[in-house]
This record gives sequence, C-alpha cells and structure tokens, in this order.
Amino acid sequence: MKVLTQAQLKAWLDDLAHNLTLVAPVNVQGKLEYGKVSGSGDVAWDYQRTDMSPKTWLFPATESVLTVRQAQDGTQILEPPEPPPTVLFGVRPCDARGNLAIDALFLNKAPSDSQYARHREATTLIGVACPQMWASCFCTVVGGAPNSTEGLDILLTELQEDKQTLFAAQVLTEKGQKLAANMPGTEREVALPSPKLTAGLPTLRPSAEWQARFNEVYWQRVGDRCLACRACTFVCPACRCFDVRDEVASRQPGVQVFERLRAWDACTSEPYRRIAGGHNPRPTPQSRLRNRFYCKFMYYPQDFGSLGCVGCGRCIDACPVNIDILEVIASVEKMAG
Amino acid sequence: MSSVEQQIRDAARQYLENGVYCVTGYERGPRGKVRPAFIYQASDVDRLVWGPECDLNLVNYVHQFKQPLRRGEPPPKVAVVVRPCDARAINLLVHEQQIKRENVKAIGVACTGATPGDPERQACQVCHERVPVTYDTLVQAEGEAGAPPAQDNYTDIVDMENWTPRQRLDYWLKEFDRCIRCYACRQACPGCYCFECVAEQVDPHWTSIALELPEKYFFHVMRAFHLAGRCVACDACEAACPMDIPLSQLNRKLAKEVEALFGYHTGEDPEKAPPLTTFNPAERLPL
Amino acid sequence: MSHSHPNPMKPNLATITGIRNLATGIKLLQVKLDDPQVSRDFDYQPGQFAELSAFGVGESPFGITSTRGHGEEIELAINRVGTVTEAVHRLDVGDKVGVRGPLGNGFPMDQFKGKNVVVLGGGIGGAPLRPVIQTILDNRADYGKLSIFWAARSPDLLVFTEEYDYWRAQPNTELYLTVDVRTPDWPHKEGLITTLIEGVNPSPENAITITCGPPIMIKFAMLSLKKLGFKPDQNWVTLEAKMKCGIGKCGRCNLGPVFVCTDGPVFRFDRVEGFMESFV
Amino acid sequence: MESRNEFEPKIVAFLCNWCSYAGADLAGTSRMQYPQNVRIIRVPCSGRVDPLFVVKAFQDGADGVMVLGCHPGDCHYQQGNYFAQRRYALMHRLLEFTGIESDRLFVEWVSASEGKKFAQVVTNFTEKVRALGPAAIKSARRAQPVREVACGETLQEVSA
Repeated sequence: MKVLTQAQLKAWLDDLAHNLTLVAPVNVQGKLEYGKVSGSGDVAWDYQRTDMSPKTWLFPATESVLTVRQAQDGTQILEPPEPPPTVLFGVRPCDARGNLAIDALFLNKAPSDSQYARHREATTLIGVACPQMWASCFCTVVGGAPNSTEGLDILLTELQEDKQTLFAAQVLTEKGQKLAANMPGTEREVALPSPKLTAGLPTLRPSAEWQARFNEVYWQRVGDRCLACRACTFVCPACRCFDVRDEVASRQPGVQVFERLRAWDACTSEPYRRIAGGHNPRPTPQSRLRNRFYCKFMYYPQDFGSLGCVGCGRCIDACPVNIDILEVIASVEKMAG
Repeated sequence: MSSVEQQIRDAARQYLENGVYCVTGYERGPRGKVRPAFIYQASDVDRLVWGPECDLNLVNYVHQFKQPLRRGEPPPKVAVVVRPCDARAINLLVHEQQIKRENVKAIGVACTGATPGDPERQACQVCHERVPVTYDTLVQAEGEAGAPPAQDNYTDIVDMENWTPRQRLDYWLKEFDRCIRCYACRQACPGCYCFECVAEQVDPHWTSIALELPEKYFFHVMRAFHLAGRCVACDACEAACPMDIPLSQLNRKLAKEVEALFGYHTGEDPEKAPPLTTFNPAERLPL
Repeated sequence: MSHSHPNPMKPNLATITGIRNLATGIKLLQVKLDDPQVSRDFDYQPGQFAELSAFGVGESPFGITSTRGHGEEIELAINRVGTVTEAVHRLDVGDKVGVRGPLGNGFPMDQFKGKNVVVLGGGIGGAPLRPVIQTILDNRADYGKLSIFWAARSPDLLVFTEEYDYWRAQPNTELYLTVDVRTPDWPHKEGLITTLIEGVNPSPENAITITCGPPIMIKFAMLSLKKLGFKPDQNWVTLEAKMKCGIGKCGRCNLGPVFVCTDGPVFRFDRVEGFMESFV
Repeated sequence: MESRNEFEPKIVAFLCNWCSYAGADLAGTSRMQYPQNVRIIRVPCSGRVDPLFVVKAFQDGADGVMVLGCHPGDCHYQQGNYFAQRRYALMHRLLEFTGIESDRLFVEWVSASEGKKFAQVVTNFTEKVRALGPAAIKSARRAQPVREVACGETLQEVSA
C-alpha cells in the first residue's frame, strides 16, 4: 500500500490535472458538487458528502444521444463525441456503489447504453473513505460501508501519524494501477483506521416483504406531503430515469441539425407517466412516491440484482418536506413485524 | 392563554369533530425536522407543532382537495394552519376561483415577526402584517406582540438596480447555474397550479428538456412573471429550493414594480383582482 | 468516427415509400429501410413494435402492422394524438425517417398452433393484430377456427376496412364488426365489443384469445371473456403503456417490476392479473 | 456573416394582425425603406404576446424585441392592448433586473394607417439596438456547447 503526505497528494493531483480532466468536490456558493478543477487548489477538501453526486459526470443531466444533420445531400446520423479521459477524485464509497447500481441496468442488461459505457470507460474513480457516518448517512443499512472499496479504482484513507495527515492508497483495479503509475508516496503497510458507524439504524427488509406491503395505507400517508418535485431523484446517485426529445440545434437555409437530447427525469413528477391525450396511470403524488421507494427496494433488486439505494442520505437533505427514506425503511420493518 | 401549539391542536380537534376532512399543519419528524402534516382523526392532533422553521406555505396543499373524494359528492372541507403571509394565498385562490372560501377553514396564527435567533427569512424581515388577513380561528401567543410590522422599502432590490445590466446578468446566470431544474419552487408555490407548466409543455415545445443555463434562465424569469401581482411573498419557493437560490428577489422586484404602478398588494382583498388579470382603459403606462 | 460501443438508440435511416389513409386521423405508413442488409436482418414477429423517428421532433413506439414476408416495406399505423404523430402525418412519400427495432416480445404464434383463435381489436389497437391474422391465414391449416371481433368508436375509425372481405372469405374464419356509435349507413351491430362478443359467445374449448385496444377496453374485454368461460391463461394481451426508449433503460413503462417494453408488450393475462400495478 | 464589420442586430417584432401588421403592409406597399434586420411575427393581438415569447426570442439570438399593437381604444378585441400595456410596463423592468437592458424591448402603438410611423419606429429601434451591441444573454450557452462539439467538423461550419 502506498502512503502519501497531503503535499504529495496535492502535487499528484496537480500533475493529473495537466493531461486529464480532473473532477473533484468543489464549493459552488455553499453547495458542494463535483466540478472540473485545474489543480488541487480548487478542491473543497473539508467536505463530508457533496450535495450533488458524481453521477453528473457519468450520467450527465443533459447529453446528446445522437445528432441528425439533414440537408439536400441527404440525412446523416452522427454519434456524440467521445468523452475525454477523466479522473473523478474524492468519490465517497456510497457514490461509487451508486455507479454500480446504474451499471446493473445500463451495462449489465442488454443492450448496453453506449454513451454511459463510454463515460464509464473514460473515467477513473479515486475514492476517499469516510472517517465516520454523518447525520443522514445509512450506507450500512443497504450493504455499504464508509470504507467500502466497491466500484472504486483507488481508495484513499486519511490517517494521522504523529500529528501529520497521511493518505493510504489502496490500488484496486487495473485502471487504478495505470493511474497510480507515477503516484508519489512510500510503499509500506499501515493500519487503516476503522470508521465510526452509526448504531441503531433500522434493518432493510428483503424485497419479497415489500411486495406484501404494497397496498398499505402507509404509502398514502407518507406521500400526502410530497410536492411531486424532482429534487430527490436528481440528487440520488442511483436514480437513472431519463427523458428523450429532439431539440433543434441549428436551422440554416438548406441545412437543419437536430440533437436527440436525453435529460434526467423523475418518476415523482406528474408528466413522467402522462401519455398523449392526458391520461396518467399514476395521477397522485402518493402513487408516484411509492413507485420511487419500490423501484429502489423491490423492482431494482428483483430485475437487476442490485439495490437502487446506497444510503448516501442526499434525498433526506434535499427533500423540502422531509420525506425520509430511512424512516420509510424503518416503517416497512415495523409493518413486517 | 395556552401555548400557540395547544391552541392549534384545539382548533384542529374542533374542526375535525365538525365535518372537516383533514387539517394541514406541521409536525416534527424523528430527525427533529419540521414538516407538513395531514391530520385526519381528532386523536392525531397532538402531532401538530409550531415554530419558526414552519416556512412552507400550506395553502399550496389545498389544490389537492379541490376535487370531490367520491364522484357526486361536493369537494371536502379542509382546515389549514396559516401565517399572515400564507393567508394572503387564500384570498388569491378565492379570487381566482380555485377554492371556495367556505371549503377552507383557516387556522390563522398571529405572527410575532422575525425574532432574533430565528433562521433569518427574507419574508419575515420585511413583513408588514402581524395578523392573518383572513382566518376562521385566530391563534395568538400571549405576551407582547413582538417586533412592530416593518415597512418593506426593498433596499436590497434598489441596491441591485444600481448595478450595471451586465453585473445583474452575471449575478443571475451564476445563481441559475446552480439550479437543478427540480421544480421544487414551482411545486411549493400556491400560485403555481397550471395543469401543464409551460416549462414542461410538449406541444408547443417552448423550451428544451435540457438542465442547462438557457432553459433555467427561461424557467425562472418566465415563472416570476407569471406570478407578477399574484405572488403573496410567502417565500415558500426559497424555503423549498435544495440549492438555496434567492428566488424571492425576482418576486420582490415585481412586487415593488406592481406596487409602484398599481398600488396593489397581493392577497389583501379577495375582491380586488391582481393587476395583470384586469385593465383600466383610461390608464396610460410608460412603455 | 468509429465508436467502441454500438449506440442502441441509433435509428436506421429509412424512406417513406407509401402513405395511405386508414381511418379518420390514422394513416398507414409504408417504410423501407435504406440499408439493404439492415432491411434483410429486420426479422420481426407479430406483436413486436418499432421506434419511429420524426427527425427534429422525437421518437415514438408503434406496433408493426405488416407481416414478415409480405414485401420489404414495414407498415406502421399512426394515430394523430401527439407531437411525433403530428409530425409524421405531415411527412410525404420519399421523406427520411428513422426506424429502430424490432422491439418487444411479440405473440408466441407457435403456442397458438392447433387452437381456435379469438381476436379482439379496438380502434387503432387492431394494428398489431393484423399481422397475427395474416400469419394465421398464411398457415391456415396450422390453426383452428378464427373469430375476429373488430370494434371502433365510430365507423370512420375502423382500420383495415378493405381487408374485411378478404378475411371473411377465408376458410373457418368469421368477422364480427361493431361500433360504439353508428352512422345511418352502418349495416352491422352497434355497441361495445364486450356486448358483441358476449352475443356471439365463442367457445373457450381449446381456444386462446388475443386482445389489443385502449387499456379500458382490455380491462372490460377480459371480464367478458371470463363470463364466457375463458380462463386467464387463455387470454393474451398487448399493453400500450407509455414507452420512450423501447429498450428498458428510461424507466417509464414499468408496471411494478415489469417493463412493458422489454418484458412485453405481449403478456398472458394471468400474469397481468398478478401485476402490482394496474395497466389501465 | 456580417457584410460590413458593423454589428447587424437581429430584431424580432411581434405585430398585431389588425393594426401594426397592416401598418407594416402599408409601409411595404408605399415602398418605404426600413432595415431588414426585423423578423416579423404576426400575432392576433398585442395582448397575445406572452412574456415567455420575449424571453425565448432573446435566448434564441434576438438582440432586440418589438411588440407593436393598436392604439388604446382601437383594439379589435377591445381589451387586448390594455392587458399588453400593463404586462409590458412590468416586463421592461423584470428584463432589466435580470440582465437584459430594457432598451432592448420596445412597445409602441402603430395603427393600420401609420405605415410611415412603422418604418420610422423600426429604423430608430434597429439603430438603438445596434448601438447597444449584441445581447449578452446569448452568452448563456449550454454548459457543454453540445452543438459545436456534437459531431466535430461537420457541424462547425453549419452552425457558424
């Protein structure tokens, strides 16, 4: 295992930023999200868990799926550009597991989503382990851990050694190997601190028991206050629903260029299921909110073998009316008896 | 006199025992966070709480009870806990024929204004009302009435008006850049109840589905204008925004201009129409 | 620019070779895939659908209404209800469109061999059933009695009217027509498809039923079939939930854990009854 | 591309069908000259012009927007221009507040017989916008300019 000082880590990041796209947690007017940085100086180092997840760099909020150019000389369908090689630094273990959840549907279930696959291939994930679980974190409830290495190429763990901050780097994948080729630091074994875990969290019932609870009046009550906005799904590292629409890119005499854009969408919003003519099989906020929880704890595990929730707690913090997914898990546990 | 919370609970129990289908108030969640609560039985009224963090506009939920519960029945009667700024939304919706006043029982909570130590809220600093403009039951705290009503002279808006247009554009583009187009502001606003919002309309397709700067600028400026003279300055949009974008500044700029041009305060009188929904033939405005 | 991953959302360029009015507001589009290799590989079953792109407006799923082996063209029935269908109705012969597919599972025609087949088509819902009928008529001996119940809100909304005589003339094949609201010159029955089928009372003996139409029609047709003694595992339906990508990625066509676009759109009704969410 | 190196503003004008559009027709039939920077959109009434048309026009590349309607009292629908008057008195100030100079929005009453006034109004407004320069809101492009990057070289010259 390689051990780096903070200075060495920063120097290495500066070096990476020269020839790769380096993305790291940044503070945008008080909100923490993952943004392109020109060096270690722009990184918001003292972050717990960002407000927006790194999903924005693998499954961007808006992306061109293809471009259509129509002119007298015929119609061409053009592929979107290849994403540049990117290093995602400062990824928390829960977010990395979020990518694995999206992989389960976008990559592991045919046909694989080409644009997401290209982003995944072009991106190397450097994780930073969490020293503890914070207020709205519950990764241990959904099979994660503050120091889990799943879905990461390199995991850095911060540790103190006679009042000096060091980072122990575990290189986990072949991609990580390639990136860590010229990583500074000394090669030695060091004991990794174990993160402080939050006790007394509810246990997640298996998906079969969720099926039995589908028609409980509980789902009506928890959804009463839902505003049917899209905040919880947009901050979620595992949500991956999208809308597709053609947008006019440019219209010149004789040449028209359209982009087939794909953008995030949310099952909690009303137009998501509204069909031409106005009929909506899920008309109420309650029925839509229930679908969101069932997708995460029943449909996704059943269809794609991976939970749809990684316990990051972003939806708990982002929800304007405090709809708390951990409270939902506890309620289903109580209902299951 | 009992505490504000107890008065709210008593009023709620009273309404629930006299044919009111649901009381919308606030409860405290297990994490200590305050959130909207829907009380259907009198036995549940003790869930209702009150405090300065109750910053959403509960009148927004009245839209869910506009339709009858069962075919052939009249729409249900509901009660809603309102502060002075929320109560103005009742008058707005009554004027716009969205609700019938007798179907909505308002439990009006007299406001003691922005007390120090509260989460400083733009709306409270400049709020000129202490007693809700309309209520069916009035709830008041004992002791002195708190800070006197402030006179809103829009100092922060005037300050921004002195910037150059480019500075203002850069300011708003920087703020809107953070927006994730989740529509929490629109969904929390009692004045926003269109069946299909222009921002999501497919036919005609006014703006693209992209979560990008041009679309977000379009959405916020357009929504602010569609609330011109209709916004009741409850700041629920700012309270709901997960990215803390100062949306109330857009609404307060329009409120300032509406007051200057038409001397109109939204929600004070259900009979008086919001200025952009009516006209005056003799009027000649500076274009 | 070569790309490492094939783009599953990339449509194949196709040219409109024919347009004909099927019914009020419904056009039959004949489309030929430009690339002959792709056209040859476009092997589809009755009940499968294709995503049709009206460039600049969007893409929508349509049940393929032509039968494999009846000419190179793919036929799609387009009912003008939304923005994409509106744009398609404005296209002319020779215009370019995008076709992606075939998608979905389609009807298991082999399982129906040796059985009497009862077909219930409601309005534009008849489109994905036409290839089922054509396949049965192409291999008439493999199938038992064919009873076709064809309905629409009004006579001008009935689809494939020009094929009715051809269907009636086939051996052991009956065609029953009904409309919700008749016009003076309408010679056949008036009323819902449910009253029509309960009147004819086809025998459930060694039979299967195939239904497609508005969700509300499917729901009540299933109740009528139950009354006539058909067990749920004898009924096959094709559900037209809101689909967007057609390849199970965008997430919006789920009925509980079931994705209509990839697990369906064709389902045996006993399975649909077990769905956690109603398809209506 | 600009013929002279001078900036040629793009002007979008919403003309009410009964008065100002007829005024524009009159200007045309009387061979009056006015700058061809103006793109005319015919609307039934100035009251039909929703502020989102104005915002969308600026975003899609307009440097100036005009809304021309009937003189108060002449409106074919009686009240259309009264509503428009209130709406646009406010719209000026909201656009100003969010970074689009209010001089870029011009509202005026032009009757069907005022062909000369129409040509005059368009000329003056075009010169005023030319002086203001391109509208800065156009700089609010997509974070990742999808159009230019979408397919490399083939698109470059198309969208120039």
